[in-house]
Amino acid sequence: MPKIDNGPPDYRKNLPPIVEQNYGKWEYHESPRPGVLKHVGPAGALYSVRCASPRLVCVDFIRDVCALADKYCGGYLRFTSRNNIEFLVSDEQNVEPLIEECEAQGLPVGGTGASISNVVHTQGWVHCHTPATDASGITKAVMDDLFEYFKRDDLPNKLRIAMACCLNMCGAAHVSDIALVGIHRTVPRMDHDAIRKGTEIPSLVACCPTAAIRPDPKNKSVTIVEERCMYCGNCYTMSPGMHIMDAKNDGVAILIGGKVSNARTAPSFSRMVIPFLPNNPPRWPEVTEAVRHIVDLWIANARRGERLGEWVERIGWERFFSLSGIPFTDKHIDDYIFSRETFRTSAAFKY
Amino acid sequence: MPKIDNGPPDYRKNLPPIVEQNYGKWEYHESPRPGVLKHVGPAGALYSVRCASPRLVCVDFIRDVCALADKYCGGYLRFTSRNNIEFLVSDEQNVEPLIEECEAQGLPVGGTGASISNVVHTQGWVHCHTPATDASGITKAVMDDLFEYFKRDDLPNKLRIAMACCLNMCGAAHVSDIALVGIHRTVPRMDHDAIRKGTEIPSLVACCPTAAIRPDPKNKSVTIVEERCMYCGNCYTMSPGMHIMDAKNDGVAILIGGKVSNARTAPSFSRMVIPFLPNNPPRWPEVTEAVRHIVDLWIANARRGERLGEWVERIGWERFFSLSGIPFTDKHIDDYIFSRETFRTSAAFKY
Amino acid sequence: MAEKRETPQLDELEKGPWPSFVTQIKRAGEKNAMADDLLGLLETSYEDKVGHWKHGGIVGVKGYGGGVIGRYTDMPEEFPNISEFHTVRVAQPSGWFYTTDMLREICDVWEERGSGLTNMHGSTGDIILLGTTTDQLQPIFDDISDRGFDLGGSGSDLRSPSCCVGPGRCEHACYDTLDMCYDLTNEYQDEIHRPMWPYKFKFKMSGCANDCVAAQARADCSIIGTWRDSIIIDQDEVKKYAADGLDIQMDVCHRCPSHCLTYDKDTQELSVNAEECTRCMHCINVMGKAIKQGKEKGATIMIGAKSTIVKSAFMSWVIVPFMKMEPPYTEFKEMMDRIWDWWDENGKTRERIGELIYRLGMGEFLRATGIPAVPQMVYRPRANPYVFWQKDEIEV
Amino acid sequence: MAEKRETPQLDELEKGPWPSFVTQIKRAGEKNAMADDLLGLLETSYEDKVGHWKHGGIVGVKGYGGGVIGRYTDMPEEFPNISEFHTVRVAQPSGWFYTTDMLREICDVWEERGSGLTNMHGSTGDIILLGTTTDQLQPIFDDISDRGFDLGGSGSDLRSPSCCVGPGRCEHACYDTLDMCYDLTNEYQDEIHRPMWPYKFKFKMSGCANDCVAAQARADCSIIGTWRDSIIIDQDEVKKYAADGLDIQMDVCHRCPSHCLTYDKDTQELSVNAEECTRCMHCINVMGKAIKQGKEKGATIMIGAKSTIVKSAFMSWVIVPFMKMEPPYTEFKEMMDRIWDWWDENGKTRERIGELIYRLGMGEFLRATGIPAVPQMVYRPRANPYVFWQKDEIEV
Ligand code: SRM
Ligand code: SRM
Ligand code: SRM
Ligand code: SRM
Ligand code: SF4
Ligand code: SF4
Ligand code: SF4
Ligand code: SF4
Ligand code: SF4
Ligand code: SF4
Ligand code: SF4
Ligand code: SF4
Repeated sequence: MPKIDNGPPDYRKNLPPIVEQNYGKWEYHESPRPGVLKHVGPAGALYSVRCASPRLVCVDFIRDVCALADKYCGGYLRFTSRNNIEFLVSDEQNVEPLIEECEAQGLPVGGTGASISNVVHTQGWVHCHTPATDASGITKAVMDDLFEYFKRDDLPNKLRIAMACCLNMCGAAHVSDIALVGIHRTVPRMDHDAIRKGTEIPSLVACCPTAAIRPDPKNKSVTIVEERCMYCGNCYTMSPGMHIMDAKNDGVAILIGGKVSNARTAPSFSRMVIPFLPNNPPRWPEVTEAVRHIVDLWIANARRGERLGEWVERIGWERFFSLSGIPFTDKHIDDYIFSRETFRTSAAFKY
Repeated sequence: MPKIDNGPPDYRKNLPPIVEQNYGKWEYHESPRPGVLKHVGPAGALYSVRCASPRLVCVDFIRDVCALADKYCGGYLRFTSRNNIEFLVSDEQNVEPLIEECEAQGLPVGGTGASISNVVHTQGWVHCHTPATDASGITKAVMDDLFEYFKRDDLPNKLRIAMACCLNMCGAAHVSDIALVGIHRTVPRMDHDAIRKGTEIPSLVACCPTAAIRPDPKNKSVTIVEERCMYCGNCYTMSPGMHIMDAKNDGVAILIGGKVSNARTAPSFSRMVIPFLPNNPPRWPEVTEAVRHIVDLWIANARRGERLGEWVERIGWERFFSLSGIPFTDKHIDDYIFSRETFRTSAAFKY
Repeated sequence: MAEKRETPQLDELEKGPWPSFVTQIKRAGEKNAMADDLLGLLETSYEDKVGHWKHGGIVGVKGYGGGVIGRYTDMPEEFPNISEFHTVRVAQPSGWFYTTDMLREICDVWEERGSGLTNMHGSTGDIILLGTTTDQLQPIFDDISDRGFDLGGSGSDLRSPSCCVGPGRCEHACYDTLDMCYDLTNEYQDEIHRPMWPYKFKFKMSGCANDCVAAQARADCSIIGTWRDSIIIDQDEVKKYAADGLDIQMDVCHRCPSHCLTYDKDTQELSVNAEECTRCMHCINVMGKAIKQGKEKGATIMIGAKSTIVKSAFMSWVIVPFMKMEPPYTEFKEMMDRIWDWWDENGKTRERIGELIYRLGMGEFLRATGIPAVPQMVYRPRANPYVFWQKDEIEV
Repeated sequence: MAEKRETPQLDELEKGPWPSFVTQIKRAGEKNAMADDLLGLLETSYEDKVGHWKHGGIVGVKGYGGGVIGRYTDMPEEFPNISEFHTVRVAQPSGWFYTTDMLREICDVWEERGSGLTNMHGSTGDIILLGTTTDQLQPIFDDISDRGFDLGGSGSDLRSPSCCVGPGRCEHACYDTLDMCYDLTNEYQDEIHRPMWPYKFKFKMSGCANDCVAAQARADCSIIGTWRDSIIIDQDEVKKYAADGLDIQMDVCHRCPSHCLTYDKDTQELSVNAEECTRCMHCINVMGKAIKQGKEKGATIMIGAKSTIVKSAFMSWVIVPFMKMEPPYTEFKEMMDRIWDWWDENGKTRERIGELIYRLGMGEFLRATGIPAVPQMVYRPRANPYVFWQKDEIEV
């Protein structure tokens, strides 16, 4: 009889012996090479070998990974918070052979330390109903291009890329060094029948961040004040009748400089630097190029230890725009609730 | 025949000869002593002797000042942007005798350089219809207490105090090192007759920052949702029927750390540290004591050149509260439009 | 699956060194018709640059109000095998630690009853089983339940809590993130499985201020490990770092946000003005063998993170600077109950806790939940004098 | 004025070293009944802790829509001489420079026709003639007009512009603040004297980033002197400062916000990375004999400052990073016309320009006024992707 409210599997049963023994008693770690972490505790060392994963994986892939873990890790492994695979190796001897086999199987080892790790991303055209772009595809294209930085760990600091296919931002891209965000750019096309059938009108009206939606009682539907709509798509989440996808005008915005950790500087939001790039599948060359440009600028100019946003904040955003050559437009200036705090209320600035 | 649209007097006719000659060509200045500035240009030096003024002055006071200016300055003088008097002395010989006469007449000389200058303040009970406290009285009491700092110019930096008797903040206290602000604390008492007579109801409803005012068409007046009112008094400005003054509960809030200049750090708003002190005329001892405490803490702890707010931002506001012993309460936390930016979205802080 | 599909667009995404999701779909598609249809649908999207999924519908399993995302394609004729293609969210074990046996169990169920495609893992942390038909949902649940798994959250409920690896593999963990995550997930089974709130609610636990699970960016309640006393410096180890060429002055002291570290180049001694340390983790990150956290450990509780929609993205902010964080986490749970009650009572539909606090004010939130106001909650106090005075503070 | 009033409360405020406003009122009160009644009314306020002025009424002089603040006491029986007690705002000369003759003219008029009490000056900058009766208003205007004075602003009009002392007595002035203030005041006589806007509008001019007239805090349009090229360093003077004991490294370089100054202790040379300088004025303030501003001078135009009511206090922000600022200020005036037109068309009653831009967005403001967007307008770009795309940017 299947149980209700089982809860998740007990993690304690999944810990390799070395982890059990060193549990809560780890003393320090070292980075023997990119992609490998050595954690040391009283009971000895654990070697974690980190491999990239496409995240969207088939069961046979998982089984292959399991086979590797059986062979080299006594059957233990974990995934990271950025969807990498970590093989948990107790026996140092196994590290090199494991790495070789991983690479041979197309599981690149890397992503530790001051590198570019896996992209946290979302569903896109693979499974969601509101995407402005695909997520897995851009991720693949961008990481192919940045591959060397997954393999190296001598960048100024970590660099975290996230990708969200619409403003719901399931990838929580809003606090990433580089955020790729799918954006719609046209007013929802209303299907009044669908609205009448499937929607609670007051909730639909209330859901619009800019109050662009007005009830239309005569029609038992709604109208949209077009100038007030900024295409967030929240109304589509509320109602199947508010079609927001637009093949011609959907695309990708790039925001940069976010950071979650509290190390040195406070966590900060990512900020828009490129308001729009077209959807150009299958490899989104405009996006990969823009990301590359920003990453290389950071590597060339940041100080040791500086995250992308820390670097930009030190030199100033106005300097970032002049250095990068990215054009600054009215679209870069916030006009939503907290805009005021972004206005430069100081006569001191650079050119 | 009196002319309409005369415009103000032509300032060029009011400049002393040394100013005319050095106009736009000043080279540098020195501070021979507190209260005296020596500005040097190609045509020679100008000595400005700065005296405190109570700002609210009678014509005979002005005439006395004019007499001094005639005697020592060839009939030229100016006022500063903080309402001090500046005697414009061309002849160095005249500086000392002028100072002596000023002091003898009760015109204290000081306020230059790293000192506490005059308080920018407002009307209060002297002339306004909406004050929560008096302005001239508090100013006098506070400056009596801080008098030594008007006379000295060896503080960490300038310290600017402003006083506004209600939230209209005519003293523009919101960007001062120390801001004293008269506050109301109770919901306006409505005089429905006066509202009906003198007020455009929709404007009255619209004026309330927190939408606490609702139209009451039956009564041709309005009602107030009491929990939503934060006693700003804006509705009284709109309507004589919204009585906001309350002898028992009006009083003074203290905000600190504002700064206008762009030197070093960006201009910044003053921030609330003491939400309420009672109106205790004639000398508001609670207010003078609180100001003194903050000023002395700053002098004892700030680095050379640090404005009050720069010091607090360096040590952190949480440290300011622990150092000062001023209790921190729910009232200190912003809950208006831009509150979010004040929330500590970081796990790094002091105790 | 008769003929091999033409997917010229997607084929391009099998090139290059980064592992390809297209290869994964193709591999699944070789034995699974759903996966193969997905490939075709995706190729179509790549051609016409729009998604081909209809607005989600409600599907589920017995006894649960969430855990499954309903999905239907708008091209059912062309791709009949994915006319229904629902996602099942399976709660992950704390820290995503697995035995290979467990993983194979999931694979077996999913090979049998679904598309054979998964996300390891979803952004919230769940195991995502990507695509199955309505009639398979209950059997899938029954099967995974038998194997010791359970559904995760979806809808207006508590989402599957997640945590950093913590004490399992990290010297910086200030409390047992893995245990707390497991404990809360079990404690709140009802809240996870039966949506009853204004909107979703997320917990994430990070063992220290590095926040390796990005809690502060995306968890309505972020629990960040910290300590209350001074960092501990081992001077011998300091000397070793110096000998190894670390520029302690520049890379450690200069970057310390509160400038509370002093390095004496001559004696090679490092000292700290402990009071001023904000426990940001920077110095420990750079020279972890020489600098350790204090001994009085616990966590900072923060509230409010969420992404952009509706009122802007929020990051979590401090509501309790320091709380001991030990099982059974009673103090924490009691506080959460008060917070949820208040949210439940005051929140509008689809209003996250952070947005509600923003709308009604921290003052009201604190008074209602009995959490004491402390300066650590804010970067700086209010700039306006718009204080809501309470009845008992006023003379009548 | 028969008997000396008892004013025990106010008498307390004649004690102490700071000059006393009470002494002033008493002195005026000796020959003026209004001033004496004011003393009595004020003593009453000091006793009952509330103001005794009624909600203002509308009074004025011929041809003007502003410049006078109507005021009536709520205790006319007790203080009949101030039952009407209106304030007259007189526009000050640029920089508050006076000859004693001019001042005496004002004193004479005011002694004859008003309370004899003034504010030198009001917060906006006007000469404030404090308290007179309705029937004296026109004669007062006539008298001051004859003597070369004029009214300042009040109501929903342009308020009297004001400026720092600038080139009149300061080596830092980057443009002629006194002239510009005088020029604008004359140019906009109609806007000052005949309210016709949604709300008040204030200009303030400071000759450099020290902003000695606090423009950025309180002027809807703040004009802040600056330069476009590099600061100029005189190395001989640097050495003198060093010899005089200035800690150049600590007090100058270390405090430079962009860390663009380098001081070589050995050679006592100071150098600047000119590109990175933000022209904050700090180094010039500390060692003005050694460091001078560049030669290409002008001003930064900023918009939006105002105090707390309604949407919070705003500080001015940059809309034009650099503009040459020379008579007749044509470029500036043309821009102001466009700004005012837009405000006039879109502003709600009592909505300041800053609040309007906040409500409708900088994008809309810039597009309507033709001011080009530049990164100097913001500290940082938007954190949300809520962009209003324009018709011509979209494919149809
Ligand atoms: C494995 C993982 C935790 C987990 O439970 O899965 C992890 C593990 C470690 N993190 Fe992390 N972090 C992990 C995600 C994160 C995240 C979250 C994220 O990226 O979404 C962050 C916040 C990122 C941000 O700020 O935007 C994060 C910010 C850090 C930092 C702070 C970096 C900084 O300077 O800002 C450190 C300290 C450091 O690197 O010196 C750190 C340090 C570490 C250490 C060195 C801790 C330790 O002593 O074991 C671990 C090895 C890191 C490495 O990659 O070299 N970890 N770390 C996550 C690996 C993700 C991946 O596959 O790449
Ligand atoms: C006379 C006056 C201008 C006027 O047109 O009336 C003036 C004159 C000078 N100011 Fe100022 N400032 C005057 C109001 C201001 C204001 C406005 C205010 O206080 O409302 C400010 C902005 C204050 C703020 O930031 O909150 C102001 C911020 C400065 C600064 C920047 C200080 C800082 O470090 O933040 C300097 C530079 C300095 O002091 O080194 C400065 C420097 C100067 C210099 C040294 C400029 C010069 O080379 O001549 C002048 C003598 C200052 C002194 O008192 O020692 N002045 N100065 C004002 C005198 C007011 C008074 O009676 O006290
Ligand atoms: C599957 C997943 C993305 C992924 O590929 O990993 C996902 C997918 C969806 N999210 Fe999400 N969200 C997922 C993690 C997130 C996260 C990240 C996180 O939890 O750390 C966020 C940002 C953090 C936050 O909670 O704000 C996120 C913010 C949203 C939002 C915006 C919520 C807001 O308050 O702003 C929505 C819209 C909504 O709830 O109506 C949303 C809605 C959705 C829906 C249900 C679409 C919808 O409009 O109803 C998506 C279903 C896609 C599908 O068909 O498969 N999803 N969503 C993630 C859940 C997997 C898991 O359980 O592990
Ligand atoms: C006289 C003066 C105060 C003083 O003692 O110096 C003053 C006095 C009044 N101000 Fe003011 N304001 C005065 C400078 C200011 C300033 C400072 C400045 O101009 O630099 C401010 C803050 C800056 C700003 O403009 O925001 C200021 C912000 C206000 C406000 C709030 C405006 C806002 O948008 O927030 C009001 C309310 C209103 O306009 O309805 C106001 C309204 C008033 C009224 C007319 C009262 C009312 O509600 O109608 C006051 C008349 C007092 C009286 O009976 O004498 N006064 N007022 C100042 C004008 C003297 C002059 O012309 O030189
Ligand atoms: S970001 Fe938007 S489109 Fe992408 S998975 Fe989330 S809800 Fe769907
Ligand atoms: S897309 Fe967003 S802004 Fe536009 S109508 Fe829908 S909810 Fe409103
Ligand atoms: S601050 Fe308020 S009470 Fe004081 S003068 Fe201005 S409007 Fe009147
Ligand atoms: S005092 Fe302010 S908040 Fe209260 S009702 Fe009046 S306008 Fe609204
Ligand atoms: S958050 Fe801290 S405790 Fe957790 S894995 Fe990262 S560094 Fe370790
Ligand atoms: S933890 Fe951070 S604040 Fe504390 S000493 Fe280390 S670097 Fe400085
Ligand atoms: S603002 Fe600049 S130019 Fe004007 S007085 Fe102050 S220091 Fe001199
Ligand atoms: S003006 Fe300011 S930014 Fe420029 S060099 Fe001097 S101190 Fe630095």
